[in-house]
This record gives sequence, structure tokens and C-alpha cells, in this order.
Amino acid sequence: MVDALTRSMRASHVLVAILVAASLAVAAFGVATNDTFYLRLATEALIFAGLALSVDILLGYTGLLSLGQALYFGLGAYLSALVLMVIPSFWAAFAATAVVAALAGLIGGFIVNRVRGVYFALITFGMAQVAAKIVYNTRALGASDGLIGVPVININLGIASVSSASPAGFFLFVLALIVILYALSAYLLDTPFGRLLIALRANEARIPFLGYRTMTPRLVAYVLAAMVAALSGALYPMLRGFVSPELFFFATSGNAVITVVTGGAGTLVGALYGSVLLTVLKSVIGSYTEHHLIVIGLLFMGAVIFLPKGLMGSVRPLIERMLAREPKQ
Amino acid sequence: MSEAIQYFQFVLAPQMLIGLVLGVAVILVALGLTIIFGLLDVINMSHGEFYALGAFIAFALSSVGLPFWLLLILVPLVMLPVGYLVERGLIQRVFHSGDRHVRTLLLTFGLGLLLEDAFRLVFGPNPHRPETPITGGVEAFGIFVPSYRLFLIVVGAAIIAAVAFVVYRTRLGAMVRAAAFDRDMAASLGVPVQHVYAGAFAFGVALAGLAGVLLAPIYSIFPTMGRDFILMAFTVVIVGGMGSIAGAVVAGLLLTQIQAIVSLYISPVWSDPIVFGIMVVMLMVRPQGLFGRLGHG
Amino acid sequence: MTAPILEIRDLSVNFGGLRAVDQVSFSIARNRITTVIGPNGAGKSTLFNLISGAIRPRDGQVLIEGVDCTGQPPYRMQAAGLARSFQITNLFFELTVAENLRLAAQILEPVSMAWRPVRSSRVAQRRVDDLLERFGLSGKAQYTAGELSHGEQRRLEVAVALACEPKVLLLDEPTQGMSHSDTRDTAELIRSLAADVTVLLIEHDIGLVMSLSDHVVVMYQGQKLAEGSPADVRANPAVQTAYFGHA
Amino acid sequence: MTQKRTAILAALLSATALSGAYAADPIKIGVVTPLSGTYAGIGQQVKWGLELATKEVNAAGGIMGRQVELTFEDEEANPSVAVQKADKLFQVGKVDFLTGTVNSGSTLAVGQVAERAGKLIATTVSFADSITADKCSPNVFRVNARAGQQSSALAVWLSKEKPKAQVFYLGPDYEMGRSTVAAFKSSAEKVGANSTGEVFAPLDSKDYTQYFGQLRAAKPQVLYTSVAGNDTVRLFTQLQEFGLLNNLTVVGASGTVTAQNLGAIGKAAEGFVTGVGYSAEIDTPENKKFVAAFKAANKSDPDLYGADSYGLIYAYKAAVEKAKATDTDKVRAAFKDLKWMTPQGEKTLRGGDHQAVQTMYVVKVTGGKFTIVGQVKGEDAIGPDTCTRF
Repeated sequence: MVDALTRSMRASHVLVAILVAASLAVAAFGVATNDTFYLRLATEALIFAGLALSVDILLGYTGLLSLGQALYFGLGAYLSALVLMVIPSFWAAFAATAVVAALAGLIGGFIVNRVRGVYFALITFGMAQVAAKIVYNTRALGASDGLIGVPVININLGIASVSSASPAGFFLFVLALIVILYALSAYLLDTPFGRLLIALRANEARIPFLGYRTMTPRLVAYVLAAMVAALSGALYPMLRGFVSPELFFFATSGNAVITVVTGGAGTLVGALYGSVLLTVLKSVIGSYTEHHLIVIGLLFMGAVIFLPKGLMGSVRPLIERMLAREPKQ
Repeated sequence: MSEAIQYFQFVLAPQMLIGLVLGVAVILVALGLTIIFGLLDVINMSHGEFYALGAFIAFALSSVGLPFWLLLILVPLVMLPVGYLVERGLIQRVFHSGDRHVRTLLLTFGLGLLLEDAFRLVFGPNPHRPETPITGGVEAFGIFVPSYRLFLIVVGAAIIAAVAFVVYRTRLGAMVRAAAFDRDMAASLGVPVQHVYAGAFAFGVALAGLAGVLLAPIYSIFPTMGRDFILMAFTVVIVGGMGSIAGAVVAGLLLTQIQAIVSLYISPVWSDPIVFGIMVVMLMVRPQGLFGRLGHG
Repeated sequence: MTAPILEIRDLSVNFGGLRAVDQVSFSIARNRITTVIGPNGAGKSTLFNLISGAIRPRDGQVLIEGVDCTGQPPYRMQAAGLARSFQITNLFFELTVAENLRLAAQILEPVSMAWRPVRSSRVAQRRVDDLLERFGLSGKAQYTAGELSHGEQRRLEVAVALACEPKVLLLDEPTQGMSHSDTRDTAELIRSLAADVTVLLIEHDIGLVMSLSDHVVVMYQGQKLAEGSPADVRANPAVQTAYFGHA
Repeated sequence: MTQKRTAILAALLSATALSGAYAADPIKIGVVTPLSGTYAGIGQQVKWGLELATKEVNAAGGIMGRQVELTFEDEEANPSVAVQKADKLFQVGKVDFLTGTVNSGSTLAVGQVAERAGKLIATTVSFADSITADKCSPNVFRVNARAGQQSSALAVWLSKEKPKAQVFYLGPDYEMGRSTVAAFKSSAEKVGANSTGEVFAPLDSKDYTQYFGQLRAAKPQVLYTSVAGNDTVRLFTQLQEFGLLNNLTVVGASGTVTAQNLGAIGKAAEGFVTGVGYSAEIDTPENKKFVAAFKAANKSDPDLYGADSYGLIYAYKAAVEKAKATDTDKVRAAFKDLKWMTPQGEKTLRGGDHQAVQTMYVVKVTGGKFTIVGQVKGEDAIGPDTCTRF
């Protein structure tokens, strides 16, 4: 027996599979044409997709709009950069990020989860602003210049090793990681715990009468989102070799929200498609006109007005219908 | 002892006085924001760009020879229909969806991007500055204050008083407050809710535009100027209580004084983080702000 | 003699200057249907909010099976064996009927199941199927709660409260706004529930109250005016003036 | 199948083009510069300067018979965007050379991209000393004067006009701002000036008047500031408003008052002095020709950014012609101690740290225009080479 929410999630899996297939094709084509730029751009798109994924866990599932998710993305990026400059090991950077992000998420979660709705949006925004200013003013962190000189690393995967400088290799590695983050999030959201998050979004007031505290699932969702954002951020300096305070800025958080809304909130996969779409769009439009903000602004307003469910929110029901037609187990 | 007096006279007092001017400026921008939030429940992310729009319209009109004093009346009048159309044409399209906060916030965010780039397209990237309409200054007790800043304090106070009067003491204001408190109830009592909403949005936008005209002579005009006050204005609105006019005034004066003192005794660099920190703490302990919401309580 | 399943002692709460509930005491017996009646504003819903933990009492005690649960938050009350429905339908409207019930039933699963996919939650699933059947909602299982008719939503409201297999079920006007035939069906349903759960009910339909209840508590202006069997209460002169006199 | 073969063929062809180069192939120069956001005004000057020089070079037959082609990308003054666009220009645009970055964060980050891509870049704007000092890179060149050079020139003027002056410093709180203040402070103290205090205001400050209390209390004769762009407009307007300009000499970084904001500052800029690598008033035939051409093309005076960007194209032309190739190693070698002509006279790219050495000017705003009030020889202003990486 598969219920409606599980079926929606499966439809998301199908869409992710399509994206992975397309990515593999892109990687193959990239290798064949000796491309580095498009592969790195795609890698960057995936990294920001991870950030968008964390926004969607909060917005699309728990119903909490975070305008400050860049806080954790930047935290992950800086932490990873600092670790890599001392110990050039992916696993060291990744582990350090996971631990610190969990702690930071817990502390942040206790602060932000005291409020709801629009106040949640504003408090997350405020916290990220404070963090951005602190990084911007801290000389030990490179202040406004950020940190350059993050070394190229070899990621030891046991059977093989991938260089962060190899465009196709690192692209596939990031693809795998982001898909794992997606899969973990999707799995969690399909457990009784995850369903509680969805219920929280639908009608928070009823939850306590079903026997649950509302604080716990909110906090867990927030920590989870913080970790997804930070781990995605940790990949950034590996790709680009530097970090700068702009990673903490509102533009980063805002972009992630734009990504989720155009991609389709509450689908998880929308974050991935949205990020690919937006990254490509920005890169292309930016080359044609210096007034790309007008174009982005118009497209975005159009998406908010005419495509309220976002791209994947509109496409996914088609897949769901196909899945429903399949013979039942 | 005389050193302490001198310190007060030459350092502390002017610092606080300057904080007051900044406070009035911030309040002027925050007023429209708080009215729009209190009534429509919309976080207007493009508010800063409407402030800039007011300044640019004034700049364009003054370059064809219109005097500053006329612009003070003309620009808000031009901004009113702009705001009205934005509310009816854009905000209303997503107003009735379930996640109104998110979608109106995103919509106005997109509008802000568009406007900022449009300013650059039309007026170029470089700054402009209108001549200060009142030059000179007043000196009292050894403290020097430029006349235009005194004028700003007086006019700002008058505008704030006028807005408070309209909202709290007139029939129009009563309709606005009724609509803010309970939309359906107000509609059933014959309040034309649709027009009240659009009108309030237009009013908020016009206030932002008026602030743009008033502040341009000291803060100059350039395409990204909208980002200047918006963070501070948001902070003021949150700390004061969204939708509360009294809250905006008190928080505006308080926070700018804190900034002035922080930049004197700690470092100007930390004045912004400290104020944002206050906002975060405020949201934690008293999310409704110092004064709560418009129409509530 | 075991403790009564639910006992309240001198329960009071103030709203501003108003004593919304004033020193109310009564206890209810296992597997019986007890109904609270009283005119509008008598404090019936506030009483429910006090018992279910939605608001904290100023004075008094709430005991579930002899255990003092006074002032505990709703999720603790639920753990103690108490569930409730709401006067104003309080469902997950965007979610399907089946999911509404599953969410309420998932607490029946052992904690270890919280981190396994929902489709492996067999206990909850059985409970959902059972409730769908019993409440006549099987055909609507995959509809969202928002798509149901008012009567169906009211039935689902009761089913959701019942899903966690509570010992005590508080139903706040379950038939509110229902058609006559729906009301009769729901009454039947509630009667059938009493086999395995103790029911405390708020109801306006006096005919229904008299036929359904084993025990009736009458409230008036925040205080308990009388209690007893339906016949006793009906015969009580104070109740006659205060309640039926107005009816 | 055929498509794939064509793609491989194209890749092979472009690979040969890199080494062999057909005479007819244009030389591609990528420009990653802020065309939107706070620094859009600077980006505009960079664009105008590069375009004018490119037009001239192409009209005169190009570089080694090859036409020069510019490709612009907007970096939004955000290093993350700058890096992505630089990567695009290197990898897809196959540019031979790259320039345009403005804020030091972008220049440093793009420099690293260039290193990893095996390409060369030059900045024509960034002042921060670190770019050609402790954070120098073998692949990064700077053709404009850095903070240290500007400061030395200004300090020479200061010691002459205001000996033993009491100086107060007001800078924007980011690397370029801090670096320029530090540079001038050390130059000024060397020539006997006293520092009476310093304050760093956040970038994009609305109101500088809140620092006037400290400024007044310090009782300085000279105010040094390194704010730029819109911030300068506000600072000067507010200084004037408060009557502080009457008995205070304001000096500053070369980016403080430029052609872009001079109009907006108006009378308040009167008397401002700065040490700068370029002024439109330089009285040489080369400069007069340049200014006239620039004005004709853009209806605006060139400022230091426009002039330095213009000069860069000629530096690159000289280097490529010397190297007879566009290969990174050969051009880098050719840039070493290269001397070339610019509107402001001859410049030399110092081999040790890739910093341009040039005559520095002291200019003063008089009657709404910059007038040259002094100059310092390149060698005297440059300071020691502290780059240790190459």
C-alpha cells in the first residue's frame, strides 16, 4: 500500500533519476569535449542546489521560511576552507563541518524556534546578517577579502580517488553527495517523524493533541537543514579554491529561496532543478545584457504569480499519475 | 569637571543630536513599511526601492526646473497611483494564497531587483545630489546644527504626527484599523476592504517616496540607495512592533541612539551587528515588538 | 475500588475578571458516556481546554486514573490516555483522510518505527483501515480532508481523536452543524465507541443528550449546576429554570 | 555521431590555435568587471577605457596583425560571481588575457583562478597593496598605482604644504579602505605628521556625521579619507553641512573623488588633494589626445580607472609584440620590467612584484576641476618590493 505522500516522493525520485541521467550525459559530453567551465558551473549549480534543498526542508515541509540559510552555507564553506588549508583532507573538512553545523544548528534552532511564521523569516534573516558582519569584520578570516589559497585536494574514496581539480570527477562526486543528501532528506520525510513535519506545516495547533511536542520536530528539521546547507557549503571552497563573506550575504540566502520557489517548494527535487535552471539562466543572461537584474526580477515575479507551485510542483503530478497507473503490489 | 562638560558638549551631545536626525530619517522610511505590514500582512521587500523611486522622480522633476518645495507635495502625489497599481496589479494576485507571507515577500523582492536595475538603466550608475534647499546652520551652546537637519527634524515630526492623526483619529484611519483587525468583519460593516488595502499600500509607498525627496540632499541619489535604509527600517519595524506607529517612532529613536553611542564607544563597525542582534533578541523574547500590532490590543 | 478514569477537583480559571470556570468538580466512570450541557458561555469548551491541557487551570486538579495531570501540556495528557476533538473542525486539510488518521495513529507504533518509512508502520495502518471502515470514510480515504463535506469532516474529527486509542475521549460538539440524519448516525457511532473508551461529550442537541448519555453534568455561568442521570437532571428544578427555561 | 566528430575536431583546432595561432584570429581579452551594483560606475569607466584603446589598436592594425576582441562579463562586485565568470572566459571564451576586477577580494580570487588555468590577469583598479605584496601571484599584474604609491606622493605634498600636520583618518571598513589608510599613515608619519585618531566606518554608511564628534575632538588640521564612490558624496556633503570644511584640509585616496562623483559632490570637493596615478589635466600631447578621444566617445571625462584601463591594452600590446606570442610564459617574461607609454607617461612593470612604477601626481580640486599641484618620480613613490613568491 503506497499512500499519496509516498507516491509524490517517488515521483520526485523519478525526476531526480532523470536529472542524474542528464548529468551523466553532460559529464560524458564534458569529458569528450574537454570542457571544464560547464562542468564546474554545473558543479556549482549542484552545490547551491544543496543549499536550496535545505531551504525546502524548512519551507516546503515544515512551513518555515528561512531568509538566512546562507549562515550555515557560509559557515560550512569557511570551516571547510580553514580545515583544508591545514589538513588537505576531504573527510576531515566534511566531518568538522558536520559536527560544527549540528552544534550551530542546535544553538540557532533554540533561538529561531521560539517564534513562528513571518517572525521566523525575520529572525533567521537577522541572525545571518549578524554572522555576515562578524565575518566581514574579522581579520583572521580575511575580512572583506575572504580567504584564497584553499588547496586542490585528492578525495580518497577507498577504491579510487578524485581530485577536486578534475572537472568531471569532482562534478560526479558532488552529484553523488547531493543525491545522497537528497535521498537522506527524502527518506526522513517519508518516516513517521518526517510526516510530523508535514503535519506541522498543515496545522501546527493540532499536533500537541496527537501526543507530540512541536518544538522537537521543528528543532530536528532546523538542525537537519543546517547540516545540509553547511555540508553543501563545505564543497564550495573545494571547487573554487576560496571563500568570501559574500557567501554569508542575503543575496545567497535570497537566491536559495528563489531557487526553491521557482523549482517548486515541497518537492525536494525542485531545489535541484531550480538551481540548475537559475545558474544557467544567470550565466547566459549575464553575457547578453548588463541589465540582467531586470530580466531575473521579471522572471521571478512571473514565477511567483503564474507558477505558484513552481516548475516541479507542476510537473510532478504528471509523474504521480503515471506511477498510480502502474499495477499495485 | 570642565573637561567632562566639554566632552559632553562637543562629543556626546552632537553625537546624540545626529542620532536624532538619523532616527527621524529611519522612522520616515519605516512608517510606510509598518503600515503596509500592519494592514496587509505583507513584508514589502521593495520598500527601499520605492524610497529611491521618490528621490529619482524628484531628481528628474527638479532638473526641469521645479522647486524643492513643490516636489515635497508633488512626488508623494505621483507615488500614490504607483503604489495603488502595484497593490492591485501585483500584490492582490498572490494575496489570497495560503502562504501569503512568503509569496508577497518574494514578489516584492523581485520587484525590488527590477526597480534597482531600472534606475541604473535610466539614470546611470553614478551618484547625483540635489542642492540643499536650506543652507547654513544654527549654533547653540557651542553645538552646531545645519539648518536643513533642523528642518528635517521638524518636518519629520510633523509627518509622523500627521500619519498618527490619520490612522488613529480619522474615519479613514478607523476603517484601516478595522480592516487590519478583522478583514471579514470590516467588509461586513461596509468597509471597502479592497480599496482600503490598495490605498494603504499606496500611502506607505508615498511615504517612502516623500522620505526619498527629503533625504536626498544629505544622502544623495544613486541606483542602489534603496538598500541603505531598508535593513535599519526593518529592524525598527520589528523592534517597535509590526504595524505600530508609536512602536516605529520609539524604536527608531532608540536604535539610532544606540548606534550613535556604539559607534562612539565601541566601533562604528559593530553598530550594525549590535542593532541586528537587538532585533534577534527582541524577536526571541517579545516577537510582537514593543508595542504590538496595528488594530490589535 | 479503582480510581475513576477521569476526575476533576475544584477546577477554576479566570479570563480577565471573568471566572470562566469556577470550582467545577466531577468524576466520570469507565466506559460510560458523560455529557456536559449548558447554555452558551457556560464554560463548557473552556472546561475541555482545561482538561486537555490547552490552557492551564488557576486552581484545582485533573486526575487521570488517579494520576495528577494538572497543568500538563496536551502531549502529556495524550500520553496519560486522553484525546479530544474540537468544536471548530481542526484537521490537516491539505492532507488525505487516510494521512490524517495515520498521523494520529502513528503514536501507537514503537519509537523505533519513527525512523522507518511509513509504509512499514503496520500497526498504524491497521488502525487507519479500521477507523475508515467504522466511520464510513473508506471511499474517501485518498481525498484530502479539505475536500470532504461538513458532515464527513466532523466524523473525521472524531476519528482522528480516537485514532491513538485513548482511554478517555473528549468530544466537543461532534454533531455541530450536521444534518438530522448525520446526527443520528454519529450518535450511533458514539454509542458504539463506549465499548472500549470512556467518552466525555459536549452536546447541544438535548434529545441526543438524553438518549445517549449515561451521566449528565450541567454547567451554568462557569459553575456546575447539577449532575446525575439524564432523568434526574431533567427533573432538577434549578436546571429547569437555568437551562430548559431558556431553551 | 557526426556532431561529436565535429566537436572533437573543433577542440583539436582550438588547441592548435592556442599554440600556433593563425594570423587572422583575433586576440581575445576577457573583462570581468562590476557592471551592476555599488561599483557599476567604476566598471563603466573600465569598460570605456578598454573599448577606446581597443578601437585605436584595431584601427592601427591590431597586435601583430591580429585584431583585439573584448568580452565583458558582469561580476556584480561579488568574488563568487567574478570567479565563475573568469572561469567562463578562460575556458569557453578562450580569452588570452583577463582584466577588469575592481574590489580586492575579486582580484585576489580571480588571480587564483588564472593561476590554476595557467593564464594572466591584470587589475587596473584595485588599490590594496597586498595584491602585489604579501598576496602577490606570478599570474597577476597591476598597471595602476597602488595605495602605497598614492600615499607617498600625497605625503610629499603634505610635508611641504602642512609640515608636522595633525592628521585624522577616516576609512571605509574593508580591505581597500584599511590598506589605503595604513599606507598613508605610515608615509605621513615618516615625513613628520602626527596621527590624532582614526575611525573606520562600515561600507555604504549613510551618515558620517556620527563620526564628526570624534573628528572635532581630535582637532586635526588635515583629514585623510579613503572612502569612495557614493560614500564620498555623502561624507563631503555632510562635512560641508556641518561647516567642517572651513578650517580643515581634506586629502584622500585617488578613488575618493573621481570624475564619476565630482559632479555630485559639487562645491564641497573644493580644495581636496590626493595623490594619484592619473589626472585628466596632465599637460602632455598624449594625454590631451586621449582625453579628447575619450570625451568624444563617452561624453564624459576619463578618470584614473578609465585611463589605467586604456593604458593596459597598450601594455598588453607591447608585451605580446615583444614575446611574439600570446602564451602565458612568454607574455609573463615580456611583462617583466616592460616599459610602455600611457596617457600619463611612461610606466614600468616591476619584475619583482608585477607592480607598475609610474610618475605620481598630486592633484587638487579647484573650480570643480582637478589641477596638478605636484608630482613625484616613480622610483620615489614605489616603495620596496616585498613579494616573495616569485
